Amino acid sequence: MSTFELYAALAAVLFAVGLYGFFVRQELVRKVVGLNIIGAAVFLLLIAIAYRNRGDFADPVPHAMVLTGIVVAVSATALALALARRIEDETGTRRLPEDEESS
Amino acid sequence: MSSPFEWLIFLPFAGGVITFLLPGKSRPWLALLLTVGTFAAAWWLASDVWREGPQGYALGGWEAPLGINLYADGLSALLLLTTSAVMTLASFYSLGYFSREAEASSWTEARAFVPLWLFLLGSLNALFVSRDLFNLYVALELLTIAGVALVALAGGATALRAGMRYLLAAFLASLLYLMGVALLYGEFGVLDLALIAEAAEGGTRAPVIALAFVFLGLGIKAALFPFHAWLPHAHASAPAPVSAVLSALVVKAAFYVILRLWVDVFADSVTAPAAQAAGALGAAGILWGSFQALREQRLKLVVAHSTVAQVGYLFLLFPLLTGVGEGAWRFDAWAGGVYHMMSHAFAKGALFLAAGTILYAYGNDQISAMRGLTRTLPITTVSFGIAGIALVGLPPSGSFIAKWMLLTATIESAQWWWAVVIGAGTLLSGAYVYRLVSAAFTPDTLPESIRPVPRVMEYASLILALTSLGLGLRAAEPFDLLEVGAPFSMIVAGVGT
Amino acid sequence: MIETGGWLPVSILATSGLVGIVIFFLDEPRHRTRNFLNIFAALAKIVLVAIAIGGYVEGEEYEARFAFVLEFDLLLRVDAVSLLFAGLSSVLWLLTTIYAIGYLEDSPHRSRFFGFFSICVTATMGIAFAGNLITFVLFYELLTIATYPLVVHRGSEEALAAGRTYLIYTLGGGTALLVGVVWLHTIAGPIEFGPGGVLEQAASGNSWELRVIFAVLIGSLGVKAALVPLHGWLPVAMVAPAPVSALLHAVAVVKAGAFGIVRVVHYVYGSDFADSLNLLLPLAIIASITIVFGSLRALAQDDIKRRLAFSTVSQLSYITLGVAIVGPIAAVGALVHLVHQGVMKVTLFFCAGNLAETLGIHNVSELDGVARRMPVTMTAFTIGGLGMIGLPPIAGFISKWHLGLGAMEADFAWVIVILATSSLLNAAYFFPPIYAAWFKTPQVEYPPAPGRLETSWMLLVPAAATALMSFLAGALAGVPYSPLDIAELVAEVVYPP
Amino acid sequence: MLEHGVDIVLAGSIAVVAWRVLLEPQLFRSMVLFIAMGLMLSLAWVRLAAPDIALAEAAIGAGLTGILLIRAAQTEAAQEAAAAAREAATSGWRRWFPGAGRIVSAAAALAFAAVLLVAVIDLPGEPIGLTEAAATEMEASGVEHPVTSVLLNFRAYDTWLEVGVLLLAAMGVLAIHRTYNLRSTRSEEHTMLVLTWLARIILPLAVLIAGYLYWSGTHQPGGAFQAGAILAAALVLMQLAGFRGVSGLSTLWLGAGLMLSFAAFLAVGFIGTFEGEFLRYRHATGELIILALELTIVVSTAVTLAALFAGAGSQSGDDSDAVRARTPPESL
Repeated sequence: MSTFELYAALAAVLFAVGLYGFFVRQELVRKVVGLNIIGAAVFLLLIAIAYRNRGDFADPVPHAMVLTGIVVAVSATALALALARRIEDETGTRRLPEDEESS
Repeated sequence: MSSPFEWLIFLPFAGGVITFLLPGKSRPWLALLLTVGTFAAAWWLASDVWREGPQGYALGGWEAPLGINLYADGLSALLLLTTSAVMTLASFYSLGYFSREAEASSWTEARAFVPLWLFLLGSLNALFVSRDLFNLYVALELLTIAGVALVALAGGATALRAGMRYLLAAFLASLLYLMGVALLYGEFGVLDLALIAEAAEGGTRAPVIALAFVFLGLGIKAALFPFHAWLPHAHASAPAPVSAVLSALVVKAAFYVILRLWVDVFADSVTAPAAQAAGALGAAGILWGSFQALREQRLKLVVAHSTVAQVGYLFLLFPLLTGVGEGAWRFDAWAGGVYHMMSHAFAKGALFLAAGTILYAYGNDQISAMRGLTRTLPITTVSFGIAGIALVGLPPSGSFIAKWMLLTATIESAQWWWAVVIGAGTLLSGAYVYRLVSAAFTPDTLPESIRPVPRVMEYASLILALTSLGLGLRAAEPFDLLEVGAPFSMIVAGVGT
Repeated sequence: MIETGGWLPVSILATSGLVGIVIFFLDEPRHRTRNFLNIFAALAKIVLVAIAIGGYVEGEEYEARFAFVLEFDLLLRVDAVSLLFAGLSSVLWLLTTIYAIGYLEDSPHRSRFFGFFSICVTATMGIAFAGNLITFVLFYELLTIATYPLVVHRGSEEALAAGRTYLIYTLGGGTALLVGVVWLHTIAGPIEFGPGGVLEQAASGNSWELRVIFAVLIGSLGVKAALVPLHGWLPVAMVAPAPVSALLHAVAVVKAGAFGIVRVVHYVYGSDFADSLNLLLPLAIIASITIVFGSLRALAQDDIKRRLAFSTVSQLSYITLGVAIVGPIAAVGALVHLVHQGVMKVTLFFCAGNLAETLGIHNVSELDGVARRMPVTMTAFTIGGLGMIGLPPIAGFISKWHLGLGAMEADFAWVIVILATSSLLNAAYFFPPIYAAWFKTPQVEYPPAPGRLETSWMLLVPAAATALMSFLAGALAGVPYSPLDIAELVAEVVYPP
Repeated sequence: MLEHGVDIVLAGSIAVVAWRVLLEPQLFRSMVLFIAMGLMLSLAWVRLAAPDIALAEAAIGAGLTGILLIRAAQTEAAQEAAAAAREAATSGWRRWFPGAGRIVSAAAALAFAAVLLVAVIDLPGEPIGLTEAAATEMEASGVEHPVTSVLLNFRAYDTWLEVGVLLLAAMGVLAIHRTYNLRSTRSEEHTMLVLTWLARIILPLAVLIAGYLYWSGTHQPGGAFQAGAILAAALVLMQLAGFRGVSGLSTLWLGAGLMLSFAAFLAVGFIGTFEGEFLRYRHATGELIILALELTIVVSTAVTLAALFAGAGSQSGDDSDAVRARTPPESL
C-alpha cells in the first residue's frame, strides 16, 4: 500500500464517518461538524492525488483547490452557525422540526 | 474590455461591490441598470455565437490545462440571455417590492438585497460560461451562499429554517460534487472540460463512480426527487424576487452543469440504464411535486412544489437523448429539454412574482384568500393565467413546443412510458394551476384592506409571463442558436488544445 | 413568409385578436368604446371573410406561412371548408356579440368577458384556417384556454364546478390530441392538410399504427365534438350565460371538434384510405349511437338549456356521421350541417336566453302560453326547433336529406333507420314546448313588456336574424354562395369527380 | 518502512478521532476533539508534502472553524437536555422503528465508503496531473512558489471567486443579523485578565507572523490566506478579551475591509483587459501585482473571518424587532 493509497483510503473512511454524523445528528452544530469532516475527506483525497503527482514538488493545482475549499468550507460553516444562532433566537431550539421535511 | 465574457463577469460583480459600499436611494436603480447592461452583454455574446460559432476565452491569458478557460455555445448563450432577462424584470419588480421601506439608518431588506442580488447574477453568469470543473464548483458555491443569504433575508423562523435546510443540503451537495471532481482529477489530471472530454472514454470504474458523486451532488442542488425536500420551503419563504430567481434560474444552473457534463463531456461514459434511472427520478419528481402542489394550501408553496415537478421534466431529457439502444443523439429531445428550461424560467418567474404581489397586497398567500383576485389585481391575474398556461405546457407557450419536442423524441425512440409520464404531468399541472385560477375567479368576498400595489410589480410579472408565451410563438431562432456547438465538441479553435 | 394573399387570413384573425387584447385593458365603465370596437371588428371580419369567399371562388390563393420550430411551420391557408366554418363563425360572432351586449347589460366584468370572447373567436378562426396539424393543435388548445373563463364567468359554485368538468374533459382531450399528432408526425413528417388525404402517400406502410393514431385523434377531437361517451362536459357547461352557450354550442367549441374530425378524415387520412383501414364504419356506429343517445336524454330534460344541450350532442353527430360515410353526397350533408346546426342551435339558445332573461323561465314546464307574451322569440324558437326535426324548407331538412341520400349511395341503409328514429325523437322533444308555448293557457300572469318590444331589441334582433337565416338557408339552398353551395364545392375537392 | 508506519499510525488516529468527534455526547468536548482532528490533519498534510495546506488547516480549518464551533457549543449545553428529550419523543415512523434511521444512515455511509474505496483503488497509481505544466510556466507567473503561482496567477480567477464566497458569507451573516456592522454584537462580559494580557502580546506577534507568511508566500510555503487567518485569530482573541476588534468598525470601514480584496481583483482584472485578457498580468509586473493582491487578501481575510466569528456567535442586531414588525406577516 502506497502512501497515496493509504491516505486515499482514509479519505473514504472519513467521508463515511462525516456522512453518518450528518445523517443521524439532529443538532445543527453537529450536522455542520459532520459536513466539515466530509470536507476533510475530500481535501485529503485531493492532497493525496497531488502527492501522487509530485515531481520537483507536489502537484500545486490540487493544493490550490484545497486552499479554496478550506476557505469555502469555513464560509459556509460560519453562515450555517449564524443561521443556527438566529434560529435559536427565534424558536428556542437549534434543531429543525422534522415534520416540515415531508411537506 | 473587448469581449462580452468580460462584461458578463465584470458588470454584476462590480455592481455588487459598489452597491454594498455606497449609501443612497439610487442603489436599486443601479442594480437595474447593471442587469440591463448584463443583458446587453449576453446579447452580444449570443450574437457572436450565432455568427461565429462557439466562443472561448482564456482568463489571464493562461490556456487550459493550467489556466481557466471560459466557453459559450448556443446553450450557454440562451441561458445567459434567460438569466439576465429574468433578473432584469425581477429587478424592476423589486423596485416596487422594497420601495415601502424607508431608507434610514436602520437595517432594510432593500439595502441588503441589492448587492447579494448582483452577486447572484454574477455567479450565474460565471457558471454558465465556465469550462472548468473546479471553477464550476466555486461558482456553484457562490450561488449557494448568495441564495441562502437571500432566503434568510425574509427573516422570521420559517425563512431561517428554510435557509438552513437549503444551506445544509447545498453544502453536502457541494462536497459530493467536489469529491467527484477530486476523483476525476485523479483519473484525468486536468480540470478543463474539453480536455477531459478528449480523454474520457468510459472503461475504468473510477470515472463512473466519480460521475455518480458529481451527479448526486448536482442532483441535490437541482432538487431532483428524492433530494428535493429542501426546496419548497426555501423557495416559498424567500422574498418574492428571490423566490422567482431561485426557482427560475438557480435550480436550472445545477441542472445545466449536469447537462453539460452528461452530454458534452462524458457522453461515452454514461450508460443507457443510468439515463433511464435519471428519467425515472425525474418522473417521480413530476408526480410527487404535482401531488404536493395539489395538496398545499399556500400559494407560494404550490408554486414551489411545482418547481420540483418541472425539474423532473428536465431529467426526462437524458433517456430521450440517446434512445434505448441507438447511439445517435436526438436534437429534438435536446432542444425540447433546453427550451423547457427557458420557458419554465420565465413562467415560474412570473408566477412567483405574481404570488409575491398577492402576498404583498393581501398580507397572506392562502389560496382561499385569493378570492376576487380578478377584480383587485386584474393584471396579476392575467400574468398568473398566462404563466399557468406555460406551466401546463398549453399552446402557445414555449413549454408547449418543449413538450412537443419531448413527445416526438419519446415516440420516435419508442419509449412510450415517458409519453405517459409527460401526459400525466400535463394533466396534474393542469389540475394545480386550475386550483389557483379558479380561486381567482371566485367572486368577491374581498378582504377589508388591500395594500396598494406599485404598478411596476404587476407589469414585471406580466412581461415575464408574456415572454414565456412569446417563446411559443417563435422558436426558430432559439433553436438555431441551440444548434451552435451541438452536437458536441467543446474544443474551440484557438482555445484549449 | 407572408405572400401578398397571406395577409387576408392573418387579418381575419387579427380583427378579433387585437380587439380582444385591447378590450382587456379597457376600463370597465367604458361600454361605448368596447361595444363599438366589438361590433366594428365583427363587421370587419365578416367583410374580410366575404372577400375571402369571393376570392377563393375566383381561384385566388391565400396562404400565410411562418417558420415555427425546426421543420414545422405555422400555416394559415384559405380553402373551401375553412371558409364554410369561418363564414358561420364570423356571422354568428356578430350576432352573438350584439346579443351578449344586451344580455350582460349591468353585469360586472364585461371587459374580461368580451376580451375572452374575442380570443375564443380568434382561436376558432385559427382552427378554421389552420393549414396543418400543428397550427390546428395550437389554436384548438387556445380555444380551450380562452373558453374556460367564459364558462366560469358567473363565479358561482355551479359555474366553477362546470368549469372544472370542462377543463378535465378538454385538457384530457388536448393532451391526447397532442400525443396523437406528435405520433403521426413521427411517422409521416409535418402534415399539411390536403383534400382527399395525405397519408396514403406519406405513411401507408404502418397500417396498425395509423389505426391507433386515428382512434387517438378522433377520441380527443370527440371530446369537443361531444361523441358519446365523451360528451359529459357539454350539458354541465350550460350553466354559463346564454351567449356563452351560443358560443359553445354553435359558434366555436363543439364546431371545432366536429371540424377537426372533418379535417382528420377528409384532409389527413382521406376517406377512401381511412375506409381501406376499416376505420369509418366504427366511427359511423359511434356517431349513430351518439345521435340516438343524445336525443333520448334530451327527452327527459325539463330545463330548456339542458334539453338543448343534449340536442346538441345528438345533432353534432350528424356531422360525424356524414364524415364517416364515404361519398360526396354524405360529405355535403355533413358539411352543410356544420353550418345549419350552428345557425339553428344558436337561435334556440338565444330564445332560451330571452325567456330566462325576460320572464325568468328556465324549464319546459313553464312555457305554457308564453308565445302570447313573447311572439317573436317563440316564432324564432319554433323555426329553430322545426329545423332541428328536419322539416322542409328549413335548413335542417337539407342536411338530413343529403345524409340520407349519401347513406343510400354508400349502401348504409341502416343509417336511414337511425335518421328516422332520430327525427322522431327530435320531434318528441321539440314539439311539446312549441305546442305548450302556442296553444296552452298561461299558468301565471306574465309581467308586461317594458316597451313596444317584448324584450330588449339587442336580445330580439339576433334571435330573429338567426331564425330567418335558418329558414333562408333551407329555402334558398340552391342559390350561389349559400352554405349548400360551398359545401358542394368542398365535396368536389374532397372527392374529385 | 518506518516512514510508512508513521503514516499508518497517523491515519488510524485521525479516523479514530473523527469517530470520537461524532460519538462524544457532550458538544463542547466534541468540538475540542474536532480541533484535535484538524491539527492531526495538518500533520497529514505535512506528510503529504503540502505545507501550505498544513498552515491553512491549522489556522483556518482547525483554528478558526474550531473556535467558531466551540463558541456555538458554549450556549448549547443548557439546551442539550431539553432537546434530547424532544428527540426521544420523535414523531412519525421513527417512533415505530427507533433504530431504523441510524441503521439506514450507517448503511448509506458504508456504501459510500465502499464505492469510494473502489474508485480510489481504480485510480491510476502513476502521476497524472499538472505538476509539469506548472513547473514549466512558473517562471512566467512572477512568483517562485508553485502553489502561489497557481492561486494568484494561473487560476487567479478561482481565487477571486473564492474571495467572493468569503465575502458573500460575511454579507449573508450581516443580512441574517439584519445589520450592516457588528457594533451591536454582544461584547464579552467574563473576560479574564490573562486573556487581556495574552491579547496584548499576541496581536503584535500575529502581525509579525502574518507579515512573514505573506512575504514568504511568493517563494516558499505560506501565503495570504494563512496570514489573513492568523491575523483573524488575533482579532478574535482581542474580541474575546473585551476589545472591540472588528465590532468597532463603522459600516463603511467594515464594508471596505470585507470588499477590499474582491474589489482589488476586479480592478486588476479590469486593467488586464487592456493588455489582453481579464486578470492578465505576466512577467514584468506579475510579482508586484501578486504581492499587492495578496496584501488585500490578508486584510480582507482577516476582517472577514473575524467578522464571521463575531456574527456567528452574536445576538441579532438591535433593530431586528422593528424590522420584523414591518415585514409582511406569514401564515404558517
